Parts: sequence; structure tokens; C-alpha cells
Amino acid sequence: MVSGVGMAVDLGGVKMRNPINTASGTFGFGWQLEGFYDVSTLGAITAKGTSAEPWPGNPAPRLCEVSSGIMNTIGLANPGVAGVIEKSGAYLAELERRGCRVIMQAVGHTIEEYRSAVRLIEELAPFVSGIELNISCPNIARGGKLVGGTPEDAAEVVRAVRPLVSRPLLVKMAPVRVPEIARACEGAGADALSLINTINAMSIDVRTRRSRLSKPTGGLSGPAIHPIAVRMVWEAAQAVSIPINGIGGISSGADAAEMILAGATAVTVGTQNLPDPTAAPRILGELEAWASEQGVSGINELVGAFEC
Amino acid sequence: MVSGVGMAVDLGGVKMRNPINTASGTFGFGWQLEGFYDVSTLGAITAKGTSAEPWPGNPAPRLCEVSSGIMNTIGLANPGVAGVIEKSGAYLAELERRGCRVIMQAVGHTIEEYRSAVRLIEELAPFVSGIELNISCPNIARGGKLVGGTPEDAAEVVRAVRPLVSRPLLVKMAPVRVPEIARACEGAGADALSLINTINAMSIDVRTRRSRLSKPTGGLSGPAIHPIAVRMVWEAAQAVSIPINGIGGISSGADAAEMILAGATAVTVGTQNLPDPTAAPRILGELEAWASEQGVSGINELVGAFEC
Amino acid sequence: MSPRAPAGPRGTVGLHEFIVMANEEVARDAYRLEISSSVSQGLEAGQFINVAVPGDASHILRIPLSFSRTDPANACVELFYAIVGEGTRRLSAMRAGAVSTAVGPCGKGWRLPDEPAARCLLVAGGIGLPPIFAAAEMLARAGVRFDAIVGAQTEAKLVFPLIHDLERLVADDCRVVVATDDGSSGSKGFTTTVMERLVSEHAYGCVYTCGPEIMMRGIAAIAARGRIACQASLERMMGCGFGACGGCNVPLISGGYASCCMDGPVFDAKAVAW
Amino acid sequence: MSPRAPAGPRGTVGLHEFIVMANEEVARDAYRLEISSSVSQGLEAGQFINVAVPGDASHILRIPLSFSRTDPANACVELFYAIVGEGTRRLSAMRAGAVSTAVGPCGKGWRLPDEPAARCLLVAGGIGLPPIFAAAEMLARAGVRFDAIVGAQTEAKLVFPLIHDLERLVADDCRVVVATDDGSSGSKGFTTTVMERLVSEHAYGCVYTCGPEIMMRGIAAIAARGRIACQASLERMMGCGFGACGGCNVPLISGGYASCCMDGPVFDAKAVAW
Ligand SMILES: Cc1cc2nc3c(=O)[nH]c(=O)nc-3n(C[C@H](O)[C@H](O)[C@H](O)COP(=O)(O)OP(=O)(O)OC[C@H]3O[C@@H](n4cnc5c(N)ncnc54)[C@H](O)[C@@H]3O)c2cc1C
Ligand SMILES: Cc1cc2nc3c(=O)[nH]c(=O)nc-3n(C[C@H](O)[C@H](O)[C@H](O)COP(=O)(O)OP(=O)(O)OC[C@H]3O[C@@H](n4cnc5c(N)ncnc54)[C@H](O)[C@@H]3O)c2cc1C
Ligand SMILES: Cc1cc2nc3c(=O)[nH]c(=O)nc-3n(C[C@H](O)[C@H](O)[C@H](O)COP(=O)(O)O)c2cc1C
Ligand SMILES: Cc1cc2nc3c(=O)[nH]c(=O)nc-3n(C[C@H](O)[C@H](O)[C@H](O)COP(=O)(O)O)c2cc1C
Ligand code: FES
Ligand code: FES
Repeated sequence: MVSGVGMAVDLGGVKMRNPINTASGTFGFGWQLEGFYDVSTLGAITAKGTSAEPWPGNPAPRLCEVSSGIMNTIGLANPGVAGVIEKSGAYLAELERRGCRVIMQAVGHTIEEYRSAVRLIEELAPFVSGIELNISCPNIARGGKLVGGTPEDAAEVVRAVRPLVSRPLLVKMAPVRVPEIARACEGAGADALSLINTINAMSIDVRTRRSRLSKPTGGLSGPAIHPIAVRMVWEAAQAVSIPINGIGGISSGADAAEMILAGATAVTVGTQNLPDPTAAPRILGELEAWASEQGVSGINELVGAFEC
Repeated sequence: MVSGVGMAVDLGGVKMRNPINTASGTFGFGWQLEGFYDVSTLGAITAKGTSAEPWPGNPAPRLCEVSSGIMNTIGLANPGVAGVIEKSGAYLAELERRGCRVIMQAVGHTIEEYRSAVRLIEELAPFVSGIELNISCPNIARGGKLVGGTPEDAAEVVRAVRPLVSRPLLVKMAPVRVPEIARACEGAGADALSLINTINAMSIDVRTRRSRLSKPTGGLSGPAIHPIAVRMVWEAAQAVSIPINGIGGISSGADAAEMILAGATAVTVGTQNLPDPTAAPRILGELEAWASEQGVSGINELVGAFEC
Repeated sequence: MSPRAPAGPRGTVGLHEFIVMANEEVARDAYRLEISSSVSQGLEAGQFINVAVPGDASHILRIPLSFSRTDPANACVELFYAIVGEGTRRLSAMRAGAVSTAVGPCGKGWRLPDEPAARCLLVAGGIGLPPIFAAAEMLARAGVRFDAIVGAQTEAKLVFPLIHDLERLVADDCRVVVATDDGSSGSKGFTTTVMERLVSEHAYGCVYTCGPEIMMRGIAAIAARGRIACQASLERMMGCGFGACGGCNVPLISGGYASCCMDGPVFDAKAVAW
Repeated sequence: MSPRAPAGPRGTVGLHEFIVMANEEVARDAYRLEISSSVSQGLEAGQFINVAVPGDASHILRIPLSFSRTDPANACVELFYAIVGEGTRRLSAMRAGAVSTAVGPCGKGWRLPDEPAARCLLVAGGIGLPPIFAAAEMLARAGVRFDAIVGAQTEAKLVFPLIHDLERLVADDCRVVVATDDGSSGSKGFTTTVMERLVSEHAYGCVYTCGPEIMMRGIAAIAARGRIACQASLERMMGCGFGACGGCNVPLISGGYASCCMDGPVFDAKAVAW
């Protein structure tokens, strides 16, 4: 690249040409963005959370706007692993060949569902570079509490899928009890941690007294959560020695740089993709310019280079 | 009032003429705002967190701006209970006489410091209507962890001060593990819960690689945190039967109304006071107009009236 | 073949700069916006574009807008919008010469009726008129005859410039019926009432409708009872407008959901679980 | 007596509407802003106002600005500001006729020198010039003589309109020395170098300074060495500007902190722990 800064990073075995990844659920399965730019220029993409069987997701309205953010209650709507691979498998395999790492994300409501999803991904999508376990799903067996809401529960699900995964295993954490849960996931065999997922939040239409979403609460994302996400990435980076995939409100190269300084090896663009579909390559360019200004020869030198 | 809606509320024994309170640390000791409007028209004010002995607080910079919010690391700078009473005691006593409830806030680094602060407030400020315990301070004995960061720790400090407090005791919670800690505080004798305090966050100047504050992290407040705060108030209201004082990113009557629908008895304006010093009375007016549109005879009827 | 970017018959969704050519109030809280942009090239009747309104970084989403007319030769698109909130209010403050971007062409638009010989019925409610106008032009171009019903709450909200142009598009034996809830212009009452009368007079081949969802549900029900085909252009909060977020779900009779921005906004009304 | 609202000698801090009368670039990235507002009534030299820039709800804080001149009779205030970030960039886009609000008068301003007979020295760096101009007017009005040093990085950043007016305020035997870091105008080098020369030529009664903190530290050190009184106008990020938030702390030699918005922005330089 022009700047001469080496941008390649290794996210727990996922070898990315640059640190830019896209967030699960905000980037479809990649091909939706090909009309805007060459998606293969990114380091990686993370596919929408996928379950063993199709999930319909929640009724409308699934989105609302709040100050510097959006809230969603998509409910992990997805056509199941087989459905995803049928429609998008060929594109995703081709994207891997084009040099962009593909990370599939597994979701479930029970440990058994996670295991099934992971098994199917291993079987039907052998081309992917990594599997991300989204442990922010509601746990049916525990009355809808987060699957990974406590260190113990998080460790349990990671341990249960680890033997089934033959490639790098990322764990996508909920934004709760970060250092403890990060350590628990590392101990249970995660190769990298992705954080943060959306923050549970609530928005009420005060005229009707009802939620502005079809559920009482939804997940907050976008610039509003960025300073919280940076803090959590910093906490996680301090707590574990596996690499961190920094996510949360990244809308500029400076936002991405903050994540890297706080300890993220890769940085993941989410909500910003929606209103700003060329955000990811723009942020990549801005990030590279910053690294060059910082006078480093490789972006890796800046990981965790925050000076307290 | 013109609308005919009864606006008086009882916040765990603090009898407020209306639900509008102002947040500790964003309203000085009240008199700073008298140039803008008659502060006694508010339901209550909460004074800046006050320790037994003076605390200098943190070096500059103590503030920075982020998307739809600010971050602070004031570090609870205050002149100690005696210093506060010397300078502002007469004003606060007079404000009580003018019909506005005064809540003093006690802070400490150890349980003993909390007890000293509360004792001094009881002694030197007998006129106040309530004492709020801010349990989001760093606990020196536990390496700077939050005094009230776990249910056990929160219960311990509340239990320790409860016998010393002869008036309504509010507990101001950190935005972590809300339902558990709310229940713990109720069990330990709190008369009302105030939430949320700022959310720990981080903002890095990527040119210098340093924090934009004098500490690595600071507290995020303002509109960015409002949807998170509403969710937490809702969770707390579900978990306990004592009244809730809803705080977090309130900048309009609609924001205040969301808090009330989610279960708050009183609503507290914080960051918005800073750029918008007439925010509190404006929000009171907007809230009353909303209550009137909702056709209730008392604002109390709307507390928790969110329809799932 | 594996899917690439979402593509309409004429073009792939992309990001296009635009420049505001005109932006003026044409009815109470309703504006006519004319933009110059390359997005004009690919737009099919019933598709939409997703418009960024610069200035306030606390509002991050774009505003999806249908269009009434395009003039690809002159790179022009005409849109009409109602002020309903912050975003549309700020849009109304954009002056001629202001620049921004639009994502588009988005979604799937109107389809020609299966039986081109039969007369069609167009039903617009409120600010649903622009895409109905685009349908009218499409039908007129294809030589399909149609009546149209244009409803609004009150006369002040009727977008007369567009209604007059619509009147010019209808065949001699066809007509445009205006209805207002309060009777201040045209016949008093809802568009559904007018439709009940018209379907009793004519055998329509297809109904095209856009307006408040509650109105479209009524229109779809009347069409279903009369076994008339019905296409409806739906609205949803949209995160992206190009199939990336799953935010714009429309419930289907067959179970599950379709995507408003990819499978719609125009749906076969009988497939929708209203 | 118990404290009420923070009050300067002439007025209590309050919220005032203003209307932009003029807002034009006068040097590279530096603007002259003239507003019409009742806040003009109470302003003392060295105080500041806290200005809201409407439009972008994602930026919530006001912008504190010192002023150069007020004309209470005509309700006018003149300010100068540099574009350094988003807020000042958006401020520069406000056109004549635009309205907003200002909190003020804020803080404590310049004090007259203890010995009015002695000559004073004014030292401005960059956009620190406006309050130094206000100090100059205050001194001139009191019949105090003064020299002035005006520094900037480069000629393009010198606010010449204000420098010319400043030249008119100095007594016949006094002068205004311009210094630029790159020597493109006036003498080459820092204001501190010029000050070293001037203090060796004259016995000053008091130094008034405003500019980058690092410059003021140097100025204060030279003044201290020469046992000259020194007042410095400090800047801090400000949450409120009226003593409510504790955000604007200035470390004191005596330990602890003062409040920039209440005890300052003008401080006795030797009380500050630079
Ligand atoms: C495919 C499509 C085409 C559209 N075409 C037009 C058009 O041609 N002219 C026109 O005036 N409007 C059209 N709309 C609606 C328009 O997008 C919304 O009115 C606009 O986004 C509201 O933005 P706001 O910021 O002003 O309102 P907000 O303050 O965000 O919301 C105000 C109200 O509008 C609702 N709303 C917000 N966004 C949408 C949305 N995307 N769809 C439906 N309701 C929404 C909110 O729930 C709320 O009740 C269309 C919507 C879609 C999905
Ligand atoms: C009492 C006082 C009087 C002032 N008078 C003037 C004046 O007359 N003319 C003028 O041009 N500027 C003045 N300033 C500085 C001015 O307030 C800031 O430049 C402005 O607030 C920056 O806003 P922004 O949104 O453009 O920059 P941001 O994007 O917020 O920040 C850009 C840079 O400016 C710094 N900054 C932001 N706010 C302040 C602040 N309040 N004080 C100091 N640095 C800040 C930030 O740390 C950052 O480095 C004064 C400041 C104070 C405290
Ligand atoms: C519409 C939408 C859908 C999402 N779906 C998923 C998902 O399927 N799996 C997941 O782990 N996270 C999901 N997320 C969370 C994002 O991946 C990301 O963690 C979060 O939005 C924070 O990043 P951001 O602020 O950059 O968006 C979704 C977010 C949004 C906005
Ligand atoms: C500058 C500043 C100082 C604060 N000081 C205190 C404090 O002393 N004690 C406390 O409990 N909370 C303090 N807070 C937190 C507020 O009281 C409030 O809980 C928080 O800011 C969330 O509300 P908001 O978003 O409306 O500001 C402070 C907040 C700010 C912005
Ligand atoms: S709006 Fe994002 S998928 Fe339709
Ligand atoms: S800026 Fe708030 S106290 Fe000074």
C-alpha cells in the first residue's frame, strides 16, 4: 500500500490483510455491499448470526433511532446454516479466494443449538477462516437470560463448542462484566474475543406508552456506545492474552485507531455501514493514514499502544 | 398548576412538589442556577457528592465531548461537608423553606468515610430532606473497584450507614448488574434508588495516544446513555418495590416521561443543565403538558405505566 | 449463480451524489424536492432512494423516499415528502445548490398488470401519492387505462401540482377522484369508501396502492373480496435500504418475513399478513 | 450572606438570546463575530460568554468565548474566534440574522493595576488577542499606559483589524510589537523573547496575558523573575461556565484547584501552579 505501513494482522489465527472487519448483522452476507465497492479489499467480514435451523426473528418495528445511535430487535432472523450456504455460500467461498477472510457467526438458544450450528458450519462452509460464537443470545433454558451473561455460563458454552471447531474460534461477548467473562472465555478455549455486542436499551413512545420496537428492549449501537466499547476493549485486553476484535460505534479512522490503541488487533465496523455503505473502505484508508503519521512500520505496533 | 394534573410525588419519603430533581455534580449547590430561574420551582435538587473531609478531585482535563454526550473525571472534588455547609448551607436551608427539597449526597472511599460523611450531614445539615449515598466511588480497600459494584458490597455499605440516617436514604447506583444490586440495596434499607450514575467509558486522542481526560477512563453522561438508563430504571422498578429516581440523559419532557413510564417516581436532570441552564423548568413544563395530554389527574398514575 | 449486489433490471444499488435543484412547500408540511443525480439513471417506477440529510450527526439514518418522476436524460429526480419528524424537517431546510448523497436505486418497484387490457385502479393516501404517480406514468406509457383515487386528511394537505399532472395522464373515459377525511375538497370520507363505489362500477384488472398502512390494509381487503390483483407499496423503518441489516421486515401470509427494501417496497397485497 | 447566582460587579449570569450581525473571516481560520444581545449590558473586560451553536445535536456543549469590545448602548458584542474543531467550524457557518443563545456574563475579568501610574505590558498569543484588546480598552479608559506584544505563528494568522485598533489605543510613547514564529511579519520568534527585551527597557507595573498555556507559562515566569504583577486569562474545557459542574479546574500553588469559570478566567499568574 502507498503508506508503506504493514496492515496485515492475525486475529487469533484469522490472517487478515488489514484490520478492518464488518460486524455481524450489519453487512448481510457481504454481497449486498458489492455494488458500493470491492468487498475483498477488507480484512474480513463477519456474516449475520446463523442458527442450525431458520429463525424468523421478531415482528416489526425492528429498528428505531435514538441520539447518535440506533436500537434494534432483529431477533437474529436468519435462514439457518443450510439456507445461508445455499444462497450465499458460493459468494462467500469466492470472497475467501479473493483474499478477504470470512467469519461465520453461530447463534443458539441452548448449548445443543450452538453445537448443531457449529457442526453445520464446519460441514457446509469448510471454506471459512473462522467461526464466531455469539454468546449474547437469550438462553431459553434460563428464562431468556443471556447465554454468556455470567463467567460460568460463558465458559460453559465455549467449552461445549470448542472441540467441534477445527479453525479459529472467536467469542462475541455481551457488554457485561467484561474482564471476568473475557477471562472465562479465554480459559474455555477461545482464540480471540469480539466485543462489544449491542447494549440492552429501551425507547418508549410516550404518546402510546409502548416500546418503539416490537419488544420492550433492544440493542443500542452506533456512535453513542463508542466510548463505552473502547473502555471495554481496554479492560478485555488487560485481562487476557488472546487478541481482541474491537467493535462498537466505529465511524471514522480515529474511532478505529482508538480501539487499536486500547488493545484491539482487528476493528469491526457495524452500524456505520447502514447509512454509509462505503464506510469500511474509507475507515481503512483513514486508519492507514493515521498509522503512517504515527511513524510505525506495521499497524501491529500500535495495538495496545495507549499511554496511560 | 394550569394543567390541573397533580404533580407532587413522594420519593421514598422525600415529598416533592413535582418529579423534577437535578443530578449531583451537574447543579453545583443550587445557587449557581438562581440567575437563570427560581430554583425553588423544582421538586428537589441533589447537591454535589460530599465527603467528610475535602477532596481535591482530579487534575485537568476533567471533561471531554463525545457523540451526544460528555465524559468527566471530576473525581468528586468537593470542600467536605463542613466546607459545603459554610458556603452553601444557608442557601440550601432557605431553599427547603421555599418548598424545594434538598438532597445531600455522601461519598467515601471506605465504609468508615461514608459513615463520617453521613454523620456530618446529619449534624451540620439537619434541614435536608434526604441523604443520597453515592456507591459508585472507588473503594480504596479493594484496589479502586466500585464501592457498590457487586450486590454484596452494595448491601454492606448501605447497611453500614442506614442506622446513622434519620431521614429518607436514597442509594445512587452504578450502571452495573442493576436488578441484583437494586434488590441488595432495598434489602439493606434504602428508601429509594437513584439510577443511573455515569457509565465508565474511554476516549483517546489518537494523535498523542493519551486519554482525553487526566485519567484513562471517565464517566459518560448525556443523551447517548438515555436509552440504557431507561432500560436500567425499568429493570430496577421490576426488581424492587421502593421508588426509583430516574437519571440519565434526560434533555426533554419526553425523555423524562419515558423514565416515568419505565417506573421512575422522580426524574433527575443532569448533563443537560450544563449547556442549557433552564433545562429543568422547561422539562417540568413539558412533562406536565404530556401528563395532561395523557388525561391523568396525577403524574403518579403514569409511574410504570409502560405497556409491554 | 451466487448473488452479487442487489440489482434491479436497470442497475445495481450504489452511492450517488446529488445536488438540490429545488425544494419548496407545495401543500401543508409537504415539499417537492428536485435533485440532480446519476441515481436517476437506474430508477424504475416504485423503487426508492435513501437520502442523507447532512448537519446533525446525532441522527444517523438516511430517509427513504419514493419518487414521482425521473428524467434520466437530464439526470433529474422529482420527490415529494411530508415533514413528520426531525429528518424531514431538516431536509426541508436544504436549499437549491446543497449537496448530499443518495443510496439507490433501492428495492423492487411496480409490475405491469397481468392483463394489460383491463382498466386499473390507483389509490393514494397522503404522501403515498408520489409512487402512485410513478405507477400512473408507467401504466400510461404501457397504454394501460386507469382511474385514480387521491385521499388526504384535508384540502390543505392535497399535493395539487401532482394531482393536476395525474389528471393529464388518465384516459378520457377515466378519472381522478379526490377524497378528504373532512370533506374540504372532493368527496368526504376515506379512499376505501370511494373504492367500494368504483369497484361496483368497473371491473379492474389490478389495484396499485400507497398510503398509510391502515388504509392499504382496507384497500387490499376490498381488492381481495373482488378478486382483483393488488400491489401495495409498504413503508418500514429502514436501517440500510439494501438488504444488509434485516430491519425492514414485512410479515407474510405464508409465514416468516420478507424484506421491505429488497423484496419490496412493492408487494403483492395478498402475500402480506396485514 | 448566603451565595446566590454568580454575579459580577454589573450583573448576574443569565441566558441571553443573540442575533448574529456579522461573521466574517479576518485572518486564516480566524473570524470576527458581532452579535446583538442583552448580554452586552453586564460584560466586564476579561469576562466571557458561553455560546450555543445550533444544528448538530451530537455536540452538546457551548463554546466559551472572550470578547474584544462591547457596545452596551447598541447591545453589541464583538468576538473573535479561531476554527479549531467542529463547534467553531459550525459557528463560522452562522450567517447574519441567525439566532442562538449565550450564557453570560461569565467569570471574573481583568483587574486594574495596583499602581495606575506605572506602564503595563499586554501579551497576546494567537486567538488570545480579543481579551487582551478588552484589557487595553479598560486600561486606556483608566488612563493607564501600556505596551503590547501580539504574537502569532505566521502573518496569515494575525488578526490585523484588531491589531490596528490596538495601535490606536496605545499612548504616544508606547507601542505594539508584532512577533511571528516564522518571521513572516514583525519580529521573528516568540512573544517571550520580545518580552525579555521590553522588560529590560521599561519598568512595568503589571503584565496582562492571554494565549496558549505554554506561552502564558513563559510570560508568567519572566514576570515573576522581574517581580512584575501578572494577570493571565486561562482556558479550560467548560461544561457549564457558571460554577455548576467542576469541570474547569485550575491547579493552584497553594494546593487544590480554583474554578476557571468562577474564580477566573483571569488569574493572578503567581497563584497558578503552571
Ligand atoms: C420505501 C419508502 C418510501 C417512502 N417514500 C416516501 C415519500 O415518497 N414521501 C414521504 O414523505 N415519505 C416517504 N417515506 C417515509 C419517510 O421515509 C419517513 O417519513 C421519514 O423517514 C421520517 O423521517 P423523520 O426523521 O422526519 O421522522 P422521525 O422523527 O424519524 O419519525 C417520525 C415518524 O415517522 C415514522 N418513520 C420514520 N422513518 C420511517 C420510515 N422509514 N418509514 C415509515 N415510517 C417512518 C416514525 O416511526 C415516526 O412515527 C417512505 C418510506 C419508505 C420506507
Ligand atoms: C474562558 C475562555 C475564553 C475563550 N475565548 C476564546 C476566544 O475569544 N476566541 C477563541 O477562538 N477561542 C476562545 N476560547 C477557546 C474556545 O472556547 C475553543 O477553541 C472552542 O470551544 C473549541 O470548540 P470546537 O468545538 O471548535 O473544538 P473541539 O473539536 O471541541 O476541540 C478542538 C480543540 O480545542 C480544545 N478545546 C475545546 N474546547 C475548549 C475550551 N473550552 N477551552 C480550551 N480548549 C478547548 C480541545 O481540547 C481540542 O484540542 C476560549 C476558551 C475559554 C475557556
Ligand atoms: C441491525 C443489527 C443487527 C445485528 N445483528 C447481530 C448479529 O446477528 N450477531 C451479532 O453478534 N451482533 C449483531 N449486531 C451487533 C453488531 O454486530 C455490533 O456488535 C454492534 O452493533 C456494535 O457495533 P456498532 O456500534 O458499530 O454497530 C447487530 C447490530 C445491528 C445494528
Ligand atoms: C460533571 C459531572 C459531575 C458529576 N458528579 C457527580 C457526583 O458528584 N455524584 C454523583 O452521584 N453523580 C455525579 N455525576 C453523575 C450525574 O449525577 C448523573 O448520574 C449522570 O451524569 C447521568 O445523568 P445525565 O446523563 O443526565 O447527566 C456527575 C456527572 C457529571 C456530568
Ligand atoms: S433496511 Fe436494511 S435490510 Fe432492509
Ligand atoms: S465550567 Fe462548569 S464549573 Fe466551570
